[in-house]
Amino acid sequence: MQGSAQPVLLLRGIRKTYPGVVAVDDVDLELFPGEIHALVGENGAGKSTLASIAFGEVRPDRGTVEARGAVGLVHQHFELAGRLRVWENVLLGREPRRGWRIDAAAAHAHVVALAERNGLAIDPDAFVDELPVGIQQRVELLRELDREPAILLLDEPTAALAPAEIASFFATITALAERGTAIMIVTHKLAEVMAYAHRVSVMRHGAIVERTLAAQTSGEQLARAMVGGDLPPVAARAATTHAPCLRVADLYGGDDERAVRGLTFEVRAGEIVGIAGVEGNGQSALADALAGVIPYRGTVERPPHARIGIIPQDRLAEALVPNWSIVENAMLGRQHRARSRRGMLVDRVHAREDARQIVERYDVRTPSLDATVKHLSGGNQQKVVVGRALIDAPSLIVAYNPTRGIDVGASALVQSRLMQARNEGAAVLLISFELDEILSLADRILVMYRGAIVGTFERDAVERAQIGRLMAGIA
Amino acid sequence: MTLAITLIVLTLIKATPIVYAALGGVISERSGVINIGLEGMMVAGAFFAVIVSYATGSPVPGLMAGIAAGAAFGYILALAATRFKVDQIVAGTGINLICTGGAAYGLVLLFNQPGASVQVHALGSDYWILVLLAFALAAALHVVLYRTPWGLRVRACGENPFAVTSAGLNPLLLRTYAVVLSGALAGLGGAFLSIGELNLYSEGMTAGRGFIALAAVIFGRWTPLGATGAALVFGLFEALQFVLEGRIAWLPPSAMSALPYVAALIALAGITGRVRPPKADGVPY
Amino acid sequence: GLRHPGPRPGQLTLGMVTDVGGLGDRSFNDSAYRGLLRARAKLGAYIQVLQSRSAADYEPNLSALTNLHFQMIYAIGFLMSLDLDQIAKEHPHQHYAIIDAVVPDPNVVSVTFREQDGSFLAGALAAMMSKTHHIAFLGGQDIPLLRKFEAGYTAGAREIDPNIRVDVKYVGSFDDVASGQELANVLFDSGADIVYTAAGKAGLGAIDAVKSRDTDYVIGVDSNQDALAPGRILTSMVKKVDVAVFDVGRAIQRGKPLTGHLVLGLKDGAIGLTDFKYTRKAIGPARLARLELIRRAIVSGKIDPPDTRAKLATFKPVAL
Amino acid sequence: MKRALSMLSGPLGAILLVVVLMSLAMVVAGTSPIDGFSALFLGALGGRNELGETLVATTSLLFPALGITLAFRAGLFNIGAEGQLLMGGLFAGAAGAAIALPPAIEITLLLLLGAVGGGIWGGIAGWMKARFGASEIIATLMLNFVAAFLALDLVSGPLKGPVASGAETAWLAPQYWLPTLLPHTRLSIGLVIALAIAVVLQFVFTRTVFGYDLRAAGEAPEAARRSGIDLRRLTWLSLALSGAIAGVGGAVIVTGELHRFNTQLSPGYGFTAIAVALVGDLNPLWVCVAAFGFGILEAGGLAMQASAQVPKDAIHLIEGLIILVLAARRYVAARTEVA
Ligand SMILES: Nc1ncnc2c1ncn2[C@@H]1O[C@H](COP(=O)(O)OP(=O)(O)OP(=O)(O)O)[C@@H](O)[C@H]1O
Ligand SMILES: Nc1ncnc2c1ncn2[C@@H]1O[C@H](COP(=O)(O)OP(=O)(O)OP(=O)(O)O)[C@@H](O)[C@H]1O
Ligand SMILES: [Mg+2]
Ligand SMILES: [Mg+2]
Repeated sequence: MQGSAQPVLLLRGIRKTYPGVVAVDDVDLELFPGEIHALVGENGAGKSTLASIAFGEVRPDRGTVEARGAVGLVHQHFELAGRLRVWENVLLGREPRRGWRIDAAAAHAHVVALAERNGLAIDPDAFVDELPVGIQQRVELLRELDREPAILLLDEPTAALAPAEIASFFATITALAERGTAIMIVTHKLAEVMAYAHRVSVMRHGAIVERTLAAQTSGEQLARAMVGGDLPPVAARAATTHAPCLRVADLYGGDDERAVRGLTFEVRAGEIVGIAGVEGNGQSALADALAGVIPYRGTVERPPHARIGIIPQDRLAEALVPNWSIVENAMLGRQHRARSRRGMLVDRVHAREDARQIVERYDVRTPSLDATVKHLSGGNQQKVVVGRALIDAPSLIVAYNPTRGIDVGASALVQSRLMQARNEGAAVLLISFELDEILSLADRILVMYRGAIVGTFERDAVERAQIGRLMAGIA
Repeated sequence: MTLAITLIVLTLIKATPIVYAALGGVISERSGVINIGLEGMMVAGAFFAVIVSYATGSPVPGLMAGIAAGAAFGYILALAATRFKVDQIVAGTGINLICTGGAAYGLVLLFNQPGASVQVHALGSDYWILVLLAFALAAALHVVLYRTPWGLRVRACGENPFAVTSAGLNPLLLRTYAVVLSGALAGLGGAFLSIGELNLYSEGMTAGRGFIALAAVIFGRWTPLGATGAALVFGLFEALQFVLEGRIAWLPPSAMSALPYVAALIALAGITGRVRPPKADGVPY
Repeated sequence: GLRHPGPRPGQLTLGMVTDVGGLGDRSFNDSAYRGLLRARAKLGAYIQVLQSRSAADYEPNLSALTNLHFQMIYAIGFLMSLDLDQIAKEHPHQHYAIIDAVVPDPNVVSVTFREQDGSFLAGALAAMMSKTHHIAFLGGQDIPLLRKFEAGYTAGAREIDPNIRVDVKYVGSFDDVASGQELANVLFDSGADIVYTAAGKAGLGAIDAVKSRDTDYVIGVDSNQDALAPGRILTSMVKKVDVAVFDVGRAIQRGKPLTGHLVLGLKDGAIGLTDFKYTRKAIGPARLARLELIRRAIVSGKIDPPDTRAKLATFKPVAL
Repeated sequence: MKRALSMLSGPLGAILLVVVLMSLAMVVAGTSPIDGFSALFLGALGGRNELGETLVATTSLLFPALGITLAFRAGLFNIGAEGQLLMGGLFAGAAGAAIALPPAIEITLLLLLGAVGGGIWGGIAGWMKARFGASEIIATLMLNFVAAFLALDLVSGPLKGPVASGAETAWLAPQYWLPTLLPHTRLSIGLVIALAIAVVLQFVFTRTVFGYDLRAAGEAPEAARRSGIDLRRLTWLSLALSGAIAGVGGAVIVTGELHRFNTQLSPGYGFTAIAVALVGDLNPLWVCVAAFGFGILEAGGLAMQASAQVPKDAIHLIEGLIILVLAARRYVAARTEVA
């Protein structure tokens, strides 16, 4: 479709280095009106950096950016004004006016219509910071969709969307492209690429190593191009004994909208229990109650001295100290454990040793162990969080979207590690919005809807369609 | 005049300079810049109002000069916080020192006497207009912040300047305007002290009112009306102290002076729930 | 050591340490400084002033001047009395002077004033002038020194009008001008028509307050403040710290240093009221004559104005 | 040009800029800058006595600055060091005048009491924050005023020394004075104590689990909470410790310089110390350097006012300029790196 059209975005010889890394290495890229261009690659390959350069947010060391028309960017770690309402965020800078004042009614109506048109349900009057991460993602998307830029850059826009939402999201994107918008989308979900993209560029170590038409490649081919080889196999499921580990009964807690309402379930040692559900059905409340950071009613029982490894949902806000090094972050949450201290002192030898192990085992791409975490790519930050949660061989693991933002290769690695932990006798509670992930890992699947469990499936009796219906509250 | 009327009048007068400075604090912090320099900007306003009133023989240019001086230091803070990315608290502290030190020096340079200026033409009874204006401005600022596009953008800036960039606006410019306005308001508050309430500049005359205003901002939860209410409460306690002075024999004299502050502490403990500043308050962009 | 132009050989050298009020206090620090300036003009003295920012500065400031061998070192204000006592004992050959306090060392001349004398006159005048039989006193801080003003003033008023109401308030500070003004307004609004201020810079607020009032008066203090609001300042109770400072310096120059405790009052001309430049008409000859009678009675010792609240309680008006 | 810029970006360049600005101000005032600055530096460093005074000011600034550093690192904005210093001084002064123990024991006790006084004052604010969620900014600010009035009432009444003329306690007997560090100056071993606290603080921050928790809470409170740190406990503890350090400073002034408690023992050290802590980048060791720099200004400023007719508070002008220029220097440095 680009045919004879002129590119609207032209990147020439772009290079960007950070201390110790070449983030983008001599990249040429052009975007044509009406195309959906997928940019894929490993964590830390330089995708976000390239998108920021194209947007004009980051200045390249070298090279030129030519854009014909406005550029919009949906950030990987989105940029919203938390304590403003949804509509205020969406319409910021283009507020409908009545005289010198904002026409709030018109704004509200505008956002409702916009959301409906794009199949992204949202309450325009909600305060953004009270929304779960996935829904915040929609706000950022809507803001860009409403601005209708000639060039739209999307950095992992679907990382926090449910499958059904992804379909409607791409319907929107496709329609936009048909109206002439040039779209570049960064994603780790290769299925999306195959289904919706026209062209694909694969990045590795800052350079574009492959350019192809989506029609001429396959998911496996792409994955190999990204990783530079075959995907590591996920560890096999081994037989385990099922001693009781975590017991939750009649759990109530969380704020009204997204509370848990009378949850009862059990996770036994040596099994992975998957919580399937659409975001906003009480999963955060469940995870927070288990982490002990919100008040709750009901019973949460676990073995007295159980070591718990937690992977929270929001890596930057809840799991990491962004200004600290990997070494210091590797201890967070473990700093009171015997291994991390010598009396009142920090055990610096073990801290460094553990950090090194995390970096090695999870393939964290970083110039050094002392690199500041906020300078790591999103996926690599996630790997640090996952690695830290699993390093002490915990007997109970609560993992909330553990592979969010992680590339295909590393995802397989993380899933493999979870499986190994299970095989070695850990009880794993896996809360994930990726049904595929749950289906491949879980021994038992609980479907959560409106704060309660509405269905339970053993691994050998899974009915995918039925789960989908339960998740949507239809069955 | 009855005691009650005295008390009301005194409360309004005492609250006015704090209201001005607190409104300045609200607008600045809402844009994401912590304005520790309010005290210094009040000093600058008070000092230059006197200088210009002295030079021109008329208080109105003095008032303008006070506002301009506050705005100028607001601009310096804005420049430091936006362009030079100086830590805002450092910059504000520096401005406080520069203003108090500069005024002390200026007194010697201009009047050849340390401590206090000569007496100059003041607003006289017209200063009531400034009292009323303070409260009108509070209402106006409330409307501006919550009902106009500019207000929304400023608030967004204080929440997340990057969101503002993503929306195609320039957060640095927004912050600069907000902080300059903040300084102008603080300067007006200072000018009210020196040529409204009084008719001279005297060292230490702001007596920490800029910091009290900062407290009022927090008490008022970063809203113009809230901050004004808090300023009124501080004004009330200051006034109470005057009215009660000498009437309650069993209280030691300085316990009376401590009254506003103790009351503030008790009120503070009584306010339930955490008060949360704007998310990007103090965060450089 | 410090390098500065320094005194010429044989030049009279006078050093002064202010208290935390510092120069610009419109009170005894400024007044003492005027005395020093006069000594420079009239006696050709080399002078140096060190200001103190905190109580911890008194001792080093006094030591600094001591090490520089100033011929006379003035400690201005009672706050420094203990620091001075200590240093004076260590340097028995160095001459010192202190204002407003008594330091009993042989090499220190202590100068105190009978503020109650002048305050008594001020109180008497206020009582004669008051139309509401209600006057007031506005002090800086409630400390013994200020109670001398308060007691003398109240007694003087009772001398004229035994049933007069005298309200007493303290600002709590010597430099909060705004508070001084508000308190003066409170006093005026409650019916007092004359306010005597003894509050340093804070008193300037009271002077400001009286400007917009046509029938009320303020009485100033320490220096002649009459011109600050012509016609609205009845008079000022002048305390001639500058004269004392100058005299102490001149005595040194003449080789006859003063020592011991000088108590300066009305009869020494170190305390008194101003010349009523702007208010003479309003007061009128009859009241001035009566005031003069009282003045003579104090000078002659017939009236002994009280200097504490206790003495005030037992004070009996003397029928003249 | 680039060379010139990078020269300017050093701390020396920053100071040069301030000197130029100040010289202009002096010329306007009709004073020769040479006289003014030589008075400043000779007054601060020109001799043993001058150096002593500079270090005395350094010491007085260092305690509250280190206290502030601790609180700021925990994410707590303590602007109440002035009040904490005063309460520390009050505790030490009141006890010192009343108790008679063997000197070494008594002096140690007085310093500890200073820590207790300041610690209580900081702890109140910390407790209010932990218990009610009260803003520590307001609480510490208000407590400054309350401390000043409380101290004034106490030393005007019950604690007033028998021969004291102003608002102060009785004098400490000479055997209870903090030993002198530099003979023939007022410099006491308080300086050594302050430096020791700085070293300990640096060690706590970098090497202990408590320091780790404290920094985590300061950097990322939500992540810290989820890592199992009891934020409430940490809040009151940090503010109490912060106040205690400032309080020792008050006790050092009382036992080392003033030898009695007086309500005017500090010319605002607690506020200047905020600038010291920030200029020192909240790093205890750099804070020591910053305190020395400010000590020079404080002591030299006093000398400057003596020779030139410069008011005592004008030194704040220089301090403020230096703070701004030093802070902006980082930006210039970053820019020249890019260019
Ligand atoms: N501000 C920065 N400072 C230092 N290094 C940085 C900075 N931003 C990115 N990097 C480095 O640049 C490289 C590319 O990062 P980038 O975020 O572009 O990766 P990415 O392809 O988007 O990865 P992911 O899939 O994990 O999001 C990484 O090695 C990262 O550590
Ligand atoms: N403020 C919101 N704006 C837009 N979508 C939302 C919002 N809150 C939740 N949703 C989405 O709406 C759907 C239902 O979520 P919701 O929070 O309403 O579930 P619930 O808690 O089970 O229902 P309820 O809140 O009515 O009890 C989910 O897809 C969720 O992601
Ligand atoms: Mg990325
Ligand atoms: Mg819900």
